[in-house]
Amino acid sequence: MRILVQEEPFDLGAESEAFASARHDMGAIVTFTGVVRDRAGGDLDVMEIEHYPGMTEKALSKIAQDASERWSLGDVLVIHRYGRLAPGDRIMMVATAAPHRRDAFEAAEFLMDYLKSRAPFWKKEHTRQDAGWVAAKDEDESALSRW
Amino acid sequence: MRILVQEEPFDLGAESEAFASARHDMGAIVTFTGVVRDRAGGDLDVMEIEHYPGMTEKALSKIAQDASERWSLGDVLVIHRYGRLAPGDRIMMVATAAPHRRDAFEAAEFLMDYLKSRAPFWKKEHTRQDAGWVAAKDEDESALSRW
Amino acid sequence: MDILYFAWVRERIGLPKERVTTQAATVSELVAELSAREERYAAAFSDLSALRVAVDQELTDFDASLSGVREVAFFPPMTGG
Amino acid sequence: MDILYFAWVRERIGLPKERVTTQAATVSELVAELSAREERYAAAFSDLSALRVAVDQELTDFDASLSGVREVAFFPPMTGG
Repeated sequence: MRILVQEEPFDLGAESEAFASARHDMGAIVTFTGVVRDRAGGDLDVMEIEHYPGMTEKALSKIAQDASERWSLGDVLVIHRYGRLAPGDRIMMVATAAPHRRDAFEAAEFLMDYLKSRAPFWKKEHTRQDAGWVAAKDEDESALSRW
Repeated sequence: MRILVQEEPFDLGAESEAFASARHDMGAIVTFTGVVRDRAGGDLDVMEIEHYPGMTEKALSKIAQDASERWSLGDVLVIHRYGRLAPGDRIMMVATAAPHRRDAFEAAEFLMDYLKSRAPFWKKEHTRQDAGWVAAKDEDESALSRW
Repeated sequence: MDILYFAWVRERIGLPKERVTTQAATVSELVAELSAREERYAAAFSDLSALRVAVDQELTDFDASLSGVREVAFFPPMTGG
Repeated sequence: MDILYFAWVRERIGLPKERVTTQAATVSELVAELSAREERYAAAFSDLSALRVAVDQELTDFDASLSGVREVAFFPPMTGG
């Protein structure tokens, strides 16, 4: 299990390759990568991500631990950035390795659902005109009821 | 949409990176990679994958097309190898890009479920002692009823 | 018409592909015709529930018509992924 | 006890962190105490349903006890991922 909270970009290709190479007894590897999308108007300058140092690492470790207890997993990776990102930048990734595909998929979805609503990150969108905090979506909270 | 059926290995890191770089308006990218697992006894020498040239490409394109019609996707990638693979080798990968994570996850699971039971590939396990065709699993057939 | 065999069907019949001239109107009739030929065909086709069929590279069932068809393939359930 | 504020709560109150000495037994009592101080606190805490609280870096609710607690944080619902 590896949890990284960092300001600098991560190398999706290298991380995916390293994660998949680490174990040879896992038949299924799933990755999810979150990318900063531009707004509908195409006017997003910067996506600022604030976090709660200390709690962030604990919360992510707890979520990864919960996933490992619930599904048969060989490994879990979570990388989440903070700071100022631009449209097209990669915000975060999770990866799961499991003997079987259903476990790898479900665990990755679980990680994402919890990471969205239970890890202390907050997004602020800066456009040329103004800046505003992204509101949490009801659907993100209700997604947790699946689990 | 990109469908590759090939004997040679593919570069998971480079494919993941290229796929994620292709579009900047997709917030969510999911990849699934299938790896040859050793058998319980650790005696697998070779996993041989036979396919039906011509039909394979058509079947995979149809599955990817069906996924694109059903979910809001920006892009789909399917790579599947054939020939003789060793434990630890990567057999195949799929990748999906979507504005939202649920679409990317569901489409990737759909692709995998259909690819398992509807694309003309057959696996044969070779051990030092003998060789045998892998039997289709009932659970793989019943997984299709989700969709 | 080309007939293709894959996986254990190919091994049991002993060849990957053959060209046949047939009056069979459906896949089932073709299977009956082939099974009558030789024991190895009869053995391969003995349990149709264990077989799948594609006509012109599309999955179909044993009732499918062979009218205008160029290629028929027989194989076990697929195990990709 | 350290009190931390994040996102718009931090902006509204005007600082990321402060040390307070309090007799408050629960988070709710602490909120009442802070709100009574100054308008900016009252504004930030006016709708508790829009806020989340962590005590010693664990998510909890406003009934949570502050006994032995070193750090309390207030913030809006999280928007990670």
